[in-house]
Amino acid sequence: MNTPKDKPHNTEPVLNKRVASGLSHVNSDGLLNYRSHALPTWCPGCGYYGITHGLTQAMNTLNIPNENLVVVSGIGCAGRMPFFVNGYGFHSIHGRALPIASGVKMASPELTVLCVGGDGDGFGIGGGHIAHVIRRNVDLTYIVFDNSIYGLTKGQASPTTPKGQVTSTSPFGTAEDPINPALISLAYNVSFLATGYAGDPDILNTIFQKALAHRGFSMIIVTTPCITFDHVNVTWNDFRDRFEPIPSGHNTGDIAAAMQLAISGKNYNGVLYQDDRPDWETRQKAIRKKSSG
Amino acid sequence: MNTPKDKPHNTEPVLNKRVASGLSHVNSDGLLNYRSHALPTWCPGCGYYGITHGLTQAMNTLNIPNENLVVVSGIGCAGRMPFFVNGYGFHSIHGRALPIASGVKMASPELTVLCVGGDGDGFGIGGGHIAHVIRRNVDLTYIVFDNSIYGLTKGQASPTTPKGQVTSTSPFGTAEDPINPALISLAYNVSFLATGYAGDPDILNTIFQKALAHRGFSMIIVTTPCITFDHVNVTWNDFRDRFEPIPSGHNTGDIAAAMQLAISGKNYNGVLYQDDRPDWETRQKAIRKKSSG
Amino acid sequence: MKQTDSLVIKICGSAGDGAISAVEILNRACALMGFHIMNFDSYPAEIRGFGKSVGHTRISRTPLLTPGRYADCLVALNDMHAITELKRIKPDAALVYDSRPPDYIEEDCAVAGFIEPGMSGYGVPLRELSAQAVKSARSRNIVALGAIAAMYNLDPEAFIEAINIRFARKSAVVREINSAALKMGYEYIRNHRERPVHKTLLAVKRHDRPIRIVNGNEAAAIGALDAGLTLYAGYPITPATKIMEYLAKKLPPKNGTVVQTEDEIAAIGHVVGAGYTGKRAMTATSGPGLCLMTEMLNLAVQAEIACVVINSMRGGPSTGLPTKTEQADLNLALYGGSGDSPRVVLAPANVPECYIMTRRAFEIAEAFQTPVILLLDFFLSNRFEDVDETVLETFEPGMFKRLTAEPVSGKPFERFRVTDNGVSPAAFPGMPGLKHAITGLEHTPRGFPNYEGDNHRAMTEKRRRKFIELQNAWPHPDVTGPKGQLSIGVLSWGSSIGAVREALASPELKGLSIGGCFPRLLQPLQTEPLKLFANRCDRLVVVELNSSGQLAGLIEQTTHKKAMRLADVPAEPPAVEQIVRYLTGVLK
Amino acid sequence: MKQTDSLVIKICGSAGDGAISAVEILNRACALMGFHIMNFDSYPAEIRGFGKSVGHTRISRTPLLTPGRYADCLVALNDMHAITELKRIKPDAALVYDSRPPDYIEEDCAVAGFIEPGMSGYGVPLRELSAQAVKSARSRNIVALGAIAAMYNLDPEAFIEAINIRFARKSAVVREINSAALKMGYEYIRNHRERPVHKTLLAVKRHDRPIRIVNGNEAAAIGALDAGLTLYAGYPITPATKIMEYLAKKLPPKNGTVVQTEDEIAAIGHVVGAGYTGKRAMTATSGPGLCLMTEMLNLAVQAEIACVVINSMRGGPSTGLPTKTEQADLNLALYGGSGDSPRVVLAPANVPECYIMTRRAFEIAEAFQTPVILLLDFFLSNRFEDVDETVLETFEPGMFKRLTAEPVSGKPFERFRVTDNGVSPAAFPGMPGLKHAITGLEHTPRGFPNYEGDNHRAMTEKRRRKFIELQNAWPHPDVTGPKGQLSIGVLSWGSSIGAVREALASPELKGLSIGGCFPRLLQPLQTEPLKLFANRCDRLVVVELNSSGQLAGLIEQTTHKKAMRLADVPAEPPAVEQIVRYLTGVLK
Ligand SMILES: Cc1ncc(C[n+]2csc(CCOP(=O)(O)OP(=O)(O)O)c2C)c(N)n1
Ligand SMILES: Cc1ncc(C[n+]2csc(CCOP(=O)(O)OP(=O)(O)O)c2C)c(N)n1
Ligand code: SF4
Ligand code: SF4
Ligand SMILES: [Mg+2]
Ligand SMILES: [Mg+2]
Repeated sequence: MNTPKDKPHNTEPVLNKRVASGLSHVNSDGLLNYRSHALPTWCPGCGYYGITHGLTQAMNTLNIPNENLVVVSGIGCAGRMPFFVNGYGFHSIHGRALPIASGVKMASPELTVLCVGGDGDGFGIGGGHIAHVIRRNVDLTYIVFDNSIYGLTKGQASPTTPKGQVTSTSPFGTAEDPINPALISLAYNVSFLATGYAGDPDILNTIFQKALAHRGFSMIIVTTPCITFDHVNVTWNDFRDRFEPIPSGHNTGDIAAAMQLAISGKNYNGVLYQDDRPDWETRQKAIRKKSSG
Repeated sequence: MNTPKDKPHNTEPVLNKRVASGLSHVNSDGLLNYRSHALPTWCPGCGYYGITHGLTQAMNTLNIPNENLVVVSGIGCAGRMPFFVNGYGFHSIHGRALPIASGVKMASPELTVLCVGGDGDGFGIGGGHIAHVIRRNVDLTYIVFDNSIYGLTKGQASPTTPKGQVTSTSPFGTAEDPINPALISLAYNVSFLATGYAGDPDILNTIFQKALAHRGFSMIIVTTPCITFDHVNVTWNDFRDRFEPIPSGHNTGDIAAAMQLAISGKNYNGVLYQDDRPDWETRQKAIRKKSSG
Repeated sequence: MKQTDSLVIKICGSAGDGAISAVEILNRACALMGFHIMNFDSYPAEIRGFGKSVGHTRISRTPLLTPGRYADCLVALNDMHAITELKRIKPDAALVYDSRPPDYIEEDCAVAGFIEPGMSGYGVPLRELSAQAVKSARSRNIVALGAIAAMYNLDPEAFIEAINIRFARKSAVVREINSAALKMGYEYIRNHRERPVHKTLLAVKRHDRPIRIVNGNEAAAIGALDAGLTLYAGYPITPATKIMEYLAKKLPPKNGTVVQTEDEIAAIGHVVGAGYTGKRAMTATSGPGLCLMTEMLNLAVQAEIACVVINSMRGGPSTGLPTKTEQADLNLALYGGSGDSPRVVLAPANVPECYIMTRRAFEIAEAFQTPVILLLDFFLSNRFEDVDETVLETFEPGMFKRLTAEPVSGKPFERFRVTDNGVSPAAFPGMPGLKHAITGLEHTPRGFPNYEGDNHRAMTEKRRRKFIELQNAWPHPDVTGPKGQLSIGVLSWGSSIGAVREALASPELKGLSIGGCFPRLLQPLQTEPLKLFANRCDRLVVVELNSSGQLAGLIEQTTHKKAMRLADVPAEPPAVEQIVRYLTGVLK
Repeated sequence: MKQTDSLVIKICGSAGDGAISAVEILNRACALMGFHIMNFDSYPAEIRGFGKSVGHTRISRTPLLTPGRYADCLVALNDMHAITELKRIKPDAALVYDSRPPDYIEEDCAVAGFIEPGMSGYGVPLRELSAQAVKSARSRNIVALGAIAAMYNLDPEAFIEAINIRFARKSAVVREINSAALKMGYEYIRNHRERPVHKTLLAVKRHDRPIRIVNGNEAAAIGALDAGLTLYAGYPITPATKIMEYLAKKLPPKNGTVVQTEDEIAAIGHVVGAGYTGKRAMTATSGPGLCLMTEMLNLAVQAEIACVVINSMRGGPSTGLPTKTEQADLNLALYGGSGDSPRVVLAPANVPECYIMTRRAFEIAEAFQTPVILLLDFFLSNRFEDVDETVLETFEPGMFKRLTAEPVSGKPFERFRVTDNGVSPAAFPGMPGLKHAITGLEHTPRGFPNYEGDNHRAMTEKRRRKFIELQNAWPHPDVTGPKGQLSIGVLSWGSSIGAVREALASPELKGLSIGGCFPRLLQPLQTEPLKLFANRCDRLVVVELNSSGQLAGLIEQTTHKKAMRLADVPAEPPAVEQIVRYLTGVLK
């Protein structure tokens, strides 16, 4: 009875005037084309704004028809993304964005399907699905917002939290080793892998463009700060210095070389690996042909 | 009403006299020490007998107290193992042997906990758990019976079925690329990894001994034929030729080298990787100390 | 020589003896002659090669409700296994056995030694005749079929036609030598016995329409195909796997996709994703898999997405009895979800209904934007019935229709508009002017997250309201028996309905003041007709294959009347005899 | 100046204004003075920093059943937010506001402009006084607390003690300047108002026993600790996360382990694994997580493993309303599993019961070798109550005890022996002479897979029989109200019981022929006492926070009597006023 009927949070969107005018220069770039009228509910200063910025730019450049765009997400702060994109959106359940997005694409291959979610959503509860979307090579673009923390549930450890970090569920430091999601995706034999960070939306923009153009499953792991619940691991301060461009001469067609980069301990900004094996729909066409022959 | 009350299958065990006498030489090796009185329900000729043989030998050598031995399994032909081992056994549910085994070991660290299951159980429905047991480095020995098929449900494709193989759910050949479980485990940063095959129980014996002695999570992927439902991929015929010993000079402490072996396209019989980072219990002890300090 | 309306035949052997395939030919031959059949085999539970297989079929002039329990004729292809079947034969049964068995069968293991007074032994040199015909003992099963033809006055030509169909893809030689084997068995009985005929099955007219012999799994799969399935996503599990295996063959030629997912969560995830784009998608599973799907089904309820799930029940709980039948997942289907999570639950009673209700399920799912769970069970999934093809062809689609939105310029689209009947016009990705986002969070009519009480209440009510229309439009439960006040009203559901109807028609109960009521729509339950029925009954009895009386509880909630429970878990289909006995007991 | 038994105070601000922590100090001070308190704050649903926080507490001479809905006193630390709270105050409420607000607050946004006749405005220069005391506006909340002390005649020394406790780990300076802030607020009211006192809370004796202020989550966590928890495995989810966060601090020093798993399936998997070795293990989750646990819970039923699951309910279905309260997971808890899958479901009604019933849950789980689900909800998990430490200390363990097997030489161990009460002596890994394997398949008494009907029936019955003993041993549901025939019998469960009891004790209903019946054990339901109660009632009304009436359905099944449903989903705790109104309506 203490939860009074207050003004609804995050309800029918109000385009706050000040923000709108502040965004007018953005609008002149046509960026608002892919922004919905709902204002993001993320904390001011969250890295997710940078990722969104890069993404809207990429979509703007590729000029994807809005009504053919579907953004599927799981649950988490990152999962709120579909509300902020001007297209069709599906804010689903925790950890299951990939199977749902796969179903969307398999049933309606003409759609452009984007899948977004946090590190907990993707590598914790949803971790079992990644290998299999990769095996099928479903033509999805999957962006992981990796802040190495559970943001929405207020700061618990995630699979990418460094060992020993104090979080709300690990007051004496975590006991688990973190995973290396780039290496794992390569071991799964992903057909497109890029890494990047929220502090450089322009590079993200170029990465996202490549990923969206890739026919098959593309995975982009974006490191991003949770300014509210992580004050030690990923912060804006030391962030920029951690990332470097992909070494010149790196052959993105060489998976062993990509794995080398992934275990180097360094953080790269760009595409680590890409090949052009047939995507799911192409494979299905072959099966359909065989089946009727 | 057509399922008459027949003689119970696989019910209270009867030690078939002929089999018992045939096993007498085995008994003289003390092997029956780790065999239960229940006769395996596997098809005659199944590779699982070989694995069981290697395992009983290993346990015999290590002389593990039977009452401290716990075998946890999922569901599948492989999952029946606990009934055939002379110890405590938990035939659980499909894909969840690892979390259950972890719970067993965390709550009762004095037990020797073995986890067994098929490729579908482990890499399909259960695939999401492996990375996290590895992150915790729980002191379990996990043996995957990899026949690249769903045996118990009569021959559907599994995550290790080669692309294009005809199975009961892929009459026109599978569309998915198979996974490389050894490479994936290494990418998860497993603390012990070995591969082997059912046709050489003696090598399996030595591998299992090392795995059981390893303090931390050890994973052994055993290739084995399903003689009933796979007549093309893993068969006794071409089997022996596929495996070779670990190259001499391989440094089992070098994870990059182990990954090289795993992507070489060859099949090895032996330990690919091992390190000695602290296991879960050791990590917990540190946390407990900190927490009371 | 007795005349009979229906005949139960069991052919029993080890795996590999051809018991099951002999019954397949027998079914086909009988269907060609114009008989109805109902066939429910039993296989060994373990994979290994030496378990017992029992082909069990019932042949009848009139449509069948159950496959019967006790055999008129038992054929022993393996004596040891046949002995264990002797408790499931009638006192006057015929036993067909190999009259010249190989030496290694020990005396006390020969089934012929168990022939009791009243029974008729039909010794046939099965092995020898087979060897004569096909140069091996492999066609003993076919020789036995020939004997059956003679014993029941059945036209051997129909059997030969059935053999030709069965071996259509084999060489002409195979067809010929097997036909020869059949004739040998037939002639052997005719020539070596004074009274060759055991019982006469009253003759029937041949069907003038094409007949298919299908089981519940196939019927449901065909229903899905005919409904225009786009995507099937599934994970293998007994007894549902065959649906996927069937569709894996038949869906790709129709430009659809079958995907075997990594687990059941992914399976229902794919289905929900496809449903969200407006396409027809389905999965099939059994209890343990349905458990894993509950979270996603809840999402489909909250986000109002059409999807169809077949759950073929087996013995439980947990892995339970994977190859035995049971009806204990009703509660899970009704209530397996957090929050107020109404979903539609349908339970077909027989094979043709598996077809019809699967097709209808897609319409319901789309029209009411909801998950629909179809409850089959091991028995229904695996029992074969003759199905008149016209049943399939005369299905009239369009009982329920999807409401699709039109963009109204200047007005934001309300995907979840609160309407009188709770149904909001839907829109799908690709449609211009109707873009929106959906969510598993509670949301406003436009789909934005909202946590206010008034909105939540309105939306919760809206989601429940959708089912009132369905409740009204769906045909009322079958009600049988005398009009007026009844001593007992018997309710049942799903595959148990057949046994109950057969019991009510039995000589022991016929004419008594007992009625039946058989709902197919289990959620939303059709309250009014059920109350009407209950009010006519002094006592209610609910017959179902579970131990707590799951439908019984639902009936009590709905009618506020005590329901007696004939709720049993025999690990096999319900026995007509048990139902008769129970009801007789209640009347006393 | 009115005298009152209880007082509802709301302190409203933006996140960061300290509304919640002021209420914390207020609670502590009142508990020190000997009052009872019940506190239920509301936080913004989104993470971002500018949502509304409302600290809400009720202070009373007598034990409290609800935190009350309408405030006697509203403190505005943020005017804009406070305005939206005005609909939740009493007509004679006091409003404490900043009498010298900063310039940037626009005229029509000042809360003082909304003071209606009957209300009392208490303008206090909160900002200024805070600046004087602590050199910043940061302690406006403490100044306001001082005002409250004066307005309700409360001892300021108790507040200072509470401040000292609250800032115990801060420097002495912090404690001093905040005490100064408090005194300034206190003195300001005393010196600047003719009639400083708004209402007088009748004085009480100070408690002579130590008092803790805990919420339901903490109480359950402490209960688990005191029960000797070995392993907690969990996955974060609102409103259960705090249980894990609490145990992560407190369990390691007791040599236990907390593991944050990759998902809820793994969480319950760890718990079942630990339970299988005979150790006490627990997980806590909410609806979506419970969905994912159903398959594993079924395994625990079939393999008879002790485990405890706390499910704190939130609005549903699906992700639903994560930060709002509801009681709609009852069906899932009761029935969320395939097959016949009986499990124990308990629902505590208040904070001390969260402690007691969690401890008891471990005993039940072990004694009956079964999963136990405890149903809390957002309201109960997050509401603070004063708990007499003796409640915790006087808990008597051993109401139910585990039966452990002894090896009998020469006799194979029957882990699942069929016994009269369904309980078989248990054995755990490490015990010599009792080795065995367990399985989720149906099994014989020795634990070997078996698919026969007779065995399955016997085992199914055995598993159900266990609960008869529990049903008998568990205290009967609380029954309140007059003896004899009743016009209305009201039933309720869990955190709604408080509101119903308060409603029944209200002046409007007191003395009428209405009784209450409040079960805590929801599965197995205690059939006999419930029937007895139902038979005494002309009408049954079930009050619960869900829309279909989940307990109501259960009551109808059990009593065969219609249950009227006051089943609502207001996204907040039930309103006493609504219950009174409803019952009055029924009586008319
Ligand atoms: C089945 C289920 N379990 C748990 C939750 C609670 N939950 C919501 S979001 C979340 C984790 C969020 O972390 P992440 O995926 O990293 O996203 P972020 O908030 O950091 O963007 C959890 C555990 C849930 N909604 N559903
Ligand atoms: C939740 C659930 N889904 C599906 C099944 C059915 N099932 C039993 S075993 C199995 C796969 C067996 O394959 P694998 O793990 O490779 O073991 P194998 O039989 O080959 O040894 C499946 C799908 C189940 N028991 N539970
Ligand atoms: S909690 Fe962290 S991840 Fe979530 S919106 Fe705030 S800063 Fe971003
Ligand atoms: S089916 Fe295959 S895996 Fe299973 S027991 Fe037989 S041979 Fe072995
Ligand atoms: Mg995160
Ligand atoms: Mg396998």
